[in-house]
Amino acid sequence: MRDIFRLSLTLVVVAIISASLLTGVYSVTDPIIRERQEKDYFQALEEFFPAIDQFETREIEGDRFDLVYDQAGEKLGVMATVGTQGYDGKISYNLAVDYDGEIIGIRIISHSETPGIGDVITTDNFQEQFIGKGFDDPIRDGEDVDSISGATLSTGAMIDGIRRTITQIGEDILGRERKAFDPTEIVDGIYQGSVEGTHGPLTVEVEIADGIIKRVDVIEHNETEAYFVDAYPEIPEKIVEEQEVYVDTQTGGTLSAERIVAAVEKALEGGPVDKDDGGESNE
Amino acid sequence: MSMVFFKGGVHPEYQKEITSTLAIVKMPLPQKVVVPMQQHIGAPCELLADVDKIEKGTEVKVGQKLGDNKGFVSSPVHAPISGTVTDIGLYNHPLGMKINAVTIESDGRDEWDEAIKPAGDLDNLTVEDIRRIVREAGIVGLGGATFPAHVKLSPPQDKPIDIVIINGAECEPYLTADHRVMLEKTEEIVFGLKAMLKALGAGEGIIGVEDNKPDALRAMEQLVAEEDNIRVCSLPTKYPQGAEKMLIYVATGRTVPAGALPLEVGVVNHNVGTAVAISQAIREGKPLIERVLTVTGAGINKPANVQVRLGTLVTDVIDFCGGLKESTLKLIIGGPMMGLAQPDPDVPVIKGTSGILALTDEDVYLAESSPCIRCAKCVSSCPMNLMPTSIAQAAEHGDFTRAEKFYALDCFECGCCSYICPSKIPLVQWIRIAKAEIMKRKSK
Amino acid sequence: MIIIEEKLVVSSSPHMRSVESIQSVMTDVLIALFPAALMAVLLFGYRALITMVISIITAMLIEAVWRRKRDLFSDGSAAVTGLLLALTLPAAVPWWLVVVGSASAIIIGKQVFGGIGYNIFNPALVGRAILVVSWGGHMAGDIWPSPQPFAFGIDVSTVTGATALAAPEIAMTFSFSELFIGNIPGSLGETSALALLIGGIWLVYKGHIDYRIPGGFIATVFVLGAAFGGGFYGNQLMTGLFHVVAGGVVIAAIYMATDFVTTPVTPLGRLIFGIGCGLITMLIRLWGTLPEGVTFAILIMNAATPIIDNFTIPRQFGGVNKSA
Amino acid sequence: MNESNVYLQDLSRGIIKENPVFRLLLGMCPVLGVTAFLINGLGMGIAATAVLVASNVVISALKNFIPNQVRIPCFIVVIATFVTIIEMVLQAFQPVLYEALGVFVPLIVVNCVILGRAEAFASRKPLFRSLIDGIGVGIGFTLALGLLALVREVAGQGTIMGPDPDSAIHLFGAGFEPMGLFGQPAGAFIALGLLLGIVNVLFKRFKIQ
Repeated sequence: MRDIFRLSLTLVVVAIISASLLTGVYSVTDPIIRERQEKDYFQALEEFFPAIDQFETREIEGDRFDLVYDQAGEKLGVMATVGTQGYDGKISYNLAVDYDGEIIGIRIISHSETPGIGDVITTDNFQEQFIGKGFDDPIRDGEDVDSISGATLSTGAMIDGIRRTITQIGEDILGRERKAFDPTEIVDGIYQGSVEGTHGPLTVEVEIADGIIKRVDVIEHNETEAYFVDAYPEIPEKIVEEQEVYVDTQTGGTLSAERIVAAVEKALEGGPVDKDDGGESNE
Repeated sequence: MSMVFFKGGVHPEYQKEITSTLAIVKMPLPQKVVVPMQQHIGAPCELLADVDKIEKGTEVKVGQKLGDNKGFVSSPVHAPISGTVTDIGLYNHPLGMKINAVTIESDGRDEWDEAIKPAGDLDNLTVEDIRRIVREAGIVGLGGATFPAHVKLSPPQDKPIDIVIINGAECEPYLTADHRVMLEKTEEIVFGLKAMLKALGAGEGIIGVEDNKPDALRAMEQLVAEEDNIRVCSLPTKYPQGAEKMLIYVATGRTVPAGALPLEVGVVNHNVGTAVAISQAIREGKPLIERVLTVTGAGINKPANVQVRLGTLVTDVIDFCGGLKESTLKLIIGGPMMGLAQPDPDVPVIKGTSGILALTDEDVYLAESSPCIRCAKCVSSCPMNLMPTSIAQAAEHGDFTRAEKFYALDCFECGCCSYICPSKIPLVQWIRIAKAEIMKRKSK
Repeated sequence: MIIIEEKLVVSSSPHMRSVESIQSVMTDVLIALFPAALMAVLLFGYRALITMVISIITAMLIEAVWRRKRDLFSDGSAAVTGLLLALTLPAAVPWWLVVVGSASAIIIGKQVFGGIGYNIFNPALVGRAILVVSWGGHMAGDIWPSPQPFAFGIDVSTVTGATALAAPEIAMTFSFSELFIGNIPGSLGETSALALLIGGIWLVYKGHIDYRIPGGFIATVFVLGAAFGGGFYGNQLMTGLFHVVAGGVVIAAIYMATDFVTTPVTPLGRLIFGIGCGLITMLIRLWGTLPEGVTFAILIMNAATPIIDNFTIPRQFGGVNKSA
Repeated sequence: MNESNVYLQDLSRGIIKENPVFRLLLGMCPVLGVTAFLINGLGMGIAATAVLVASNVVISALKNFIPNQVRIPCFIVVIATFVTIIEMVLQAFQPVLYEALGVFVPLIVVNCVILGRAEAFASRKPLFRSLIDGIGVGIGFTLALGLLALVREVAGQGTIMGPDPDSAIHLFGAGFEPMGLFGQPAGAFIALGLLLGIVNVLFKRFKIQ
């Protein structure tokens, strides 16, 4: 009994000494650490917005968005601090957007992509192609930006991530409406559009009748089946239900879901297709 | 021709053309013979000093028994020439050790022992008679294994034998003694086979001959054409076709279980030379005092198939064949694949000596071995389906438990693996070490 | 063990040895690779020749220096490694890349383990893997130099094209005969299935390779390609065939997965090894992130070799199955 | 043997004869993990040295008060305390290095070099000798990490004093394409293996046992 008491006492004493020592050091270093982190962050802000005077921070779903003002109190833009799933772990980065919704710059904070391959995301070559793109631009691989061959996963993840972030900034922070397709303004008919998918084209067919999106069908795809089933038929159903092309694609097979949305968008941009067997589409 | 092939095997350069066309020549009586007391597998013979007064100075006659052992797995030895016993003591033996032997100086008269007389007609002999005659004649397996022949003729009651195979494969390169015997003593072989069939009560006799000896095949076939219970089986030429288990598998399709004897599957097999010896023992009463062997190789001046008295010194045989060439580097008793290299030609010919082979520097491989490159040619060449490289590796590391796991004990040392190895690793040697060590541990 | 006593040599039986040696086997492999090497020069011109020469000479030099032997060719294994490595490289790589790859293949892939017979991984593939990891940009992935048949003097690095494995629509741009003969973008030696098969037949004829490894490898690739390849290129079976002839499966199956040292020695083990290589290759191709997977498939299976060997010890002749 | 000789031995043993990395192959986790750049390697080495010296001293001082049965938990608490202190100090004053070393700083707690010295040396030997031993082993560890990191950085990045572009010195000019392998953990294994080989050859040559 006495033995156990002695042993416990020793451990308790050691633990108490240790804890008090740590508390002491913490109280000294903690303010320094905080101050430094703020400084670093502010430096990044200054880099993108040299005229910065003050900023307002908003947190949305764990991501940080800083709305930047100049001395006159005019909004300069937004810097987002977000992360996206890369090839090998999370890529976290800052995305700076000016008040017009155009990208000013990208700053990779940390990543663990393969050196020599995936780390092309840190190069100017890759990043520069985003500069000036706004949230009205599609920002899709192969359309207005390109992934880098050999590192399609890392660069593809960045492209998708940036598109999501800028949409979020535009809608939630800057309060812009994304140009949308109002079905009522679209001529009735059957529309087809296709985009590049994982292993080949993904084509959708959209039927508009009386200004209502009647149906959305994927008529051709080469997606990885396991991911595709998460997006289909869920996404087309949502589009019909909400009568809105840009539905939330966060759930499930995100890539496939986004491709469906993109394909619908493409379809509606073009004119209705005339089917060989005629008539049917307008009924 | 048999359409069955055993797995593995190799095709060495057979070199049989050197002697295959040379008829058997009888070597003149030697001046001196040395008769070791152990020329067979089993218990060594004891000198018949008490009963027959075999000691220094004794006069002996041809065919007189010199030594015997009461053990079942043993075989007596007889005086191959008439003359005087001049020495009894240790003498060089082809197995590489010194063994008790009787030295006889010839009196040149070649007088035969009076006791030797024909046993009579085969039909009048009982099974017991045949076994007794074979034992008393000191007949052992002349293919090289030297297993006492009468033991093979006395299977246990519960293991009936239905097939007797006469092994005329002679798959060892260079050797042609069996080939010549089959050509020249065809009738005696068939008689010997009949005697064995009778002794064993077996219904079928098969004479297996490799298809690289078409003349022997033809001779055999002609002779047994009339016999309905004997057939000749043409075997594909591949080393080691003459190995017991391979031969049985190819000739009968039966697989001898690992670690078991052929009688397990109802088969007994004997060498052609053994069949001839049995025939002579029954028909002439003659004990085993001479045998045919091939003296060949690039180092021999006049290669030949010779019939010599047992106990003749290899030096004398070589002299008879024109002596050795200067370039001779290796002297082998037996064939090149399984024979034993001799440091000294002063050894006697014994019952199991199937050949004397002199290799010159051109044929002898002397370079060091390289590391194993795991090409697995040894694995695919092993007729026993073993992994020689793994056994050798285990033996090299002293891990004999592991060697046994690779079935080291099933190796019968045919040498295919060492032959084929591009790295020239002495695989058989390592496996022998492993086998010896495993047996030693088992007997403990 | 050889003891020379006076004049006669005494050694353990057998006393006959086949004329085959490591050197003769390696020479046969080099002969077998000749059609592929010739094809590489015909398709990719002088850059191919330079790459192969640099690779072979570097490998032989490094090996000779490491072993302190004057004999440059020696047992020939270094030359085989050098040539095999060169055949897996793109047609136009900088010379220093070839030197580093060849040197790493010999040093890290082979000699640090103790030289021939002791290495765990296929040296040529170790060299290639190191190059891919270190200089991914030069080692191509989707984009390879396009062949310029019979134009010896042309620098092929100027025209590039996507490997047929990159995507089905790219695959469709090549006819089957182009894929088979090798007039497609790809590494020097892998493109011509025809030349590789000729060499493979020679090796099988000489008994140096076991049909089980290339057989298992190619059959697995074919079956998985037909079943899960997506059915482009005509039909399911053609897709399977496409996966066999496009990319590096043929050269890998015949020359690399059959590397003696790093593959199992048991017959069943070799079959398992071949199938395993095919399986991993197709996993990488169909569901992985790289267009081609043979390098890593073989390296992974190399690591599994001792285990495969251990579990596939053949039963001895006449042996009874203990479980029965 | 006179006293200063003993101290000298205590110091040199950890650097050469019982070098934790090259001779004992202890604490391999940070050795392979943080040696892509020289600065990181040295920083890690110094951090570990600081913990090692401090814990050696404290454990040697407390060795008579700590009951044998609970000595390992006590050692761990002591070591963990110093590691946490180091971590906080680094974060406050060397944030770049702190980011680079990442998870390996907290992992110093389970670095067997430190616990090994505590158990094998500090808990038996007098305080001053434990201090000297800690310094010796720490220097040995730091040197080994530095050497490995130097090799890896030169081969894998073509720089020294990277990765900060302000301090990095490019050794081979702009055309040089570094061997990316050495920047990765797999390359760390290969580089360490080659260094171990060279060190062993040297030890044999100079007959150091």
